[in-house]
Amino acid sequence: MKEAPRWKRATGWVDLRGRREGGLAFLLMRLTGIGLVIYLFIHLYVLRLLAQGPEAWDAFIAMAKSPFFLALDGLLILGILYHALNGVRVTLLGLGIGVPHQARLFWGVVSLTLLATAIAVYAIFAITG
Amino acid sequence: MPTWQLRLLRGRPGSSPRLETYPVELPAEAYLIDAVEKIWAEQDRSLLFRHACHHASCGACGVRVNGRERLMCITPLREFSPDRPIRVEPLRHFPWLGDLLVDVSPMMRRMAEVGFAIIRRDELTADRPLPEGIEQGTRFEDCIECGLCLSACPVMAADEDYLGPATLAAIERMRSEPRDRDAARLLALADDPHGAWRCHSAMECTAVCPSNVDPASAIGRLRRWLIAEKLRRWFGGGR
Amino acid sequence: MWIWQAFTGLLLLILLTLHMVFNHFVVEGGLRTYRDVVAYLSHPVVFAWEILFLVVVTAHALMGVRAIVLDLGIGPGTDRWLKRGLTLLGIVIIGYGVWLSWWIRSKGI
Amino acid sequence: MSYHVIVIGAGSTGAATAHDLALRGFRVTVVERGEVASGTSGRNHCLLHSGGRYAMRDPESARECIEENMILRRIMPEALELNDGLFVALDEQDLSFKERFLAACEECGIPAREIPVKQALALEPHLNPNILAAVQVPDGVFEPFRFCLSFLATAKHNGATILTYTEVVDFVFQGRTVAGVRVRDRRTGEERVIGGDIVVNAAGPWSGKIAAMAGVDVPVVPTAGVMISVGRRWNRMVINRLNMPGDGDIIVPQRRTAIIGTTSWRVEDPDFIPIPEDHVRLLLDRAERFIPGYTRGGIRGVFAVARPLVGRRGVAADGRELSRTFECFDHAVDGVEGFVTITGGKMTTARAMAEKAVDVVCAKLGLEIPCRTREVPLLSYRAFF
Repeated sequence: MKEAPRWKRATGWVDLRGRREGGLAFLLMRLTGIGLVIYLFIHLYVLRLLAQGPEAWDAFIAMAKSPFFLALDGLLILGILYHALNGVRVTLLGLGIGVPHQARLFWGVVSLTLLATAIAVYAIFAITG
Repeated sequence: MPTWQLRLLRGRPGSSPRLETYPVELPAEAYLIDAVEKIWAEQDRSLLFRHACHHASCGACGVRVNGRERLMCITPLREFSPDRPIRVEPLRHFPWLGDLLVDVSPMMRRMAEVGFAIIRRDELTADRPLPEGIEQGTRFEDCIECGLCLSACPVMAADEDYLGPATLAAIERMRSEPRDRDAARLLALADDPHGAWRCHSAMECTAVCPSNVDPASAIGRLRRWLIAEKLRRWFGGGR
Repeated sequence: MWIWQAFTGLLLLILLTLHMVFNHFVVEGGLRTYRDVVAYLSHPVVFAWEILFLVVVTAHALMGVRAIVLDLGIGPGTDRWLKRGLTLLGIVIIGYGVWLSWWIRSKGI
Repeated sequence: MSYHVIVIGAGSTGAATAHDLALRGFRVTVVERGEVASGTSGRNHCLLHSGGRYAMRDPESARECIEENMILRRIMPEALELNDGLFVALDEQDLSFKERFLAACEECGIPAREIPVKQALALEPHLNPNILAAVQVPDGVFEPFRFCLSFLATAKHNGATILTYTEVVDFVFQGRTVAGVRVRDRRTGEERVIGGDIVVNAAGPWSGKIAAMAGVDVPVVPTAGVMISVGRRWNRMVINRLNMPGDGDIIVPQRRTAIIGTTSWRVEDPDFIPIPEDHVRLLLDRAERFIPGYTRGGIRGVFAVARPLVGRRGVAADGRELSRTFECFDHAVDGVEGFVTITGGKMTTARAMAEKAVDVVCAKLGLEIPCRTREVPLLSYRAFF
């Protein structure tokens, strides 16, 4: 069904106009997914410091305990939790389970994500602080 | 009688479309299709829009109302406020022919490929005695092929080869009651990267469906069946 | 493809939880020092599941990337090249990860 | 033979006429100003008449209905729900019609039989439990849009050209003979002339306006009716009131909905019909008598459309009094050659109307080609696209 130019088709899923919970959940799933892939690459790249010996790694660890990095960790946990919990939701829905409750499930996922992230962030700052 | 402000997408292919406002005087009990038909009858005869049955049976009058897919004939004006314009645009993911008109033939050809008859066994009569001369109660399929689900689907936005919610739901209907159809060929069609597996469960198809089809659940059932088939082939395939 | 994405996703729920718990939660200060990492990876079971985690997370991530790239409306030919490219990338990533873990582990033994 | 016939209107009559013409080997062009079935045909009550409704007052129409009903079952099963109909007596007056009704049905060849009230209520559990009698007839339900598309798909397959969103703006004459039509493509705004040997006017309630363009008069009386669809299928069969046809006396089920209709009043301009509020109240009130709690499924849509009833000399133009049979006018009698109007009738009788119109076309051209539309099964409506 040719209609839109390629760039428009490529970004069609970003267009939230007229969409509801399900569309929003899908968009967030993709955005967190892309974010986590980028993180994975960075993470693996950073781990190379381990190969350079104790000094390089422990210096990095010290830096990673700065409040700025810890805040980034909070963001990471937010992304992971959403992606994981919504992943469970999408797997069930994808098998036709719980479709009538999909919007409520989405808000459940969001609340749980926010709650768990809040706890995790608190814990991170408590441990390192 | 209130005056409603309709903002209709106007234009023809080849020129850039624009939104134009039309005031329409109608009672709050009227429907959006009445407002658009009245604009055509009294203000601008060049307005292109599809409509036929005016009671959600033909599926012709699908548009986007304030961004959301609706059938104009069952969208009551009382849902809106006369102070705020009602934006009406054509469906997405179909070739645009002008104003609110799109070409639905790509979808229809895909549905024709599935070829399920529009008549089904009537579940209401399953447990009841039937009048003499009638062996089996029949009624129409729920799907009215309006294309709202295709317009709302974010995967459809990107993948023009995606079978789409309506077609997948039709395949699932056919699977659950194959009658004389070639089920194997259709299930092969669904078991494809552009078939049932392409769905990302954004659930918008079911959210906009005006006719109780629930394509999202149908796709889920279809997947469960395809997975069970695969497992059967891998493990119990000997028989 | 969808099945594998869902399956690896569910595996990740377990593996990532383990990864997070053992690398960050039970560790004093939340992050392992060099010495800790070396000691941690020298345990064979730990080493095995971290490698499994690496493989699964890479597969899940790259299948996700393909799902998104498919939306660019690529044809079957491009898709074939995409699959080959992503597989190669996956092998490189996993190779790198295994080599790195092995190297670190060797420091402890 | 390469006679070219232009059909104006892609409603049920135009669609069936195009099919018949194409099947008899004519070159056919259909021009329709909007979507297929966007006029009267689309906004139909969707009732496949058994003829029972007209058996007492209008036996000619009733006979046409039952005959066509049986033909449509053969040629377009895909666009029909075969679920039968019930005529129910709600009060003593209705009951007094029962014997007359059964006799009239017999007279018209409509297979009607009385069933015990208990059985009727078992079949239709939502029906008013106080009904006094029930008669079962072979009514059915059709899909108006797909009904027209099936005819057009088959016509197209047999070589017809269907031009939607193409409006007739004028007639082209050679002397006193119609030689074609001037049309405007509503998508581009361009006008052009389509030449033809015969023009068939199948514009339903608009056929008077079309005829006027050619300078002739067609006594069509646009008679509007209101229908209301609710979000629940209360009845399996079509429920009719056992009485003379009146307002709000039929509930037609379709998919998971039910439609109550209809009313009747004369309108001047069928392009836009404002819905009288009192008609809506009346219909809902009447529906409640058949099925208590009718609106509990929620009102889904309210719509009105004009029927193309044919006025006759000496008959007062009140809609219910006009016959529901159809008329074919050869305008040669009005001094205009090459122009035929087919109007009146019911959607159920569209095929018969087409047969009549094409017979007239053949006679005008001095041809003798038999009609085959009774036997030839139609293609799926999807073949139209």
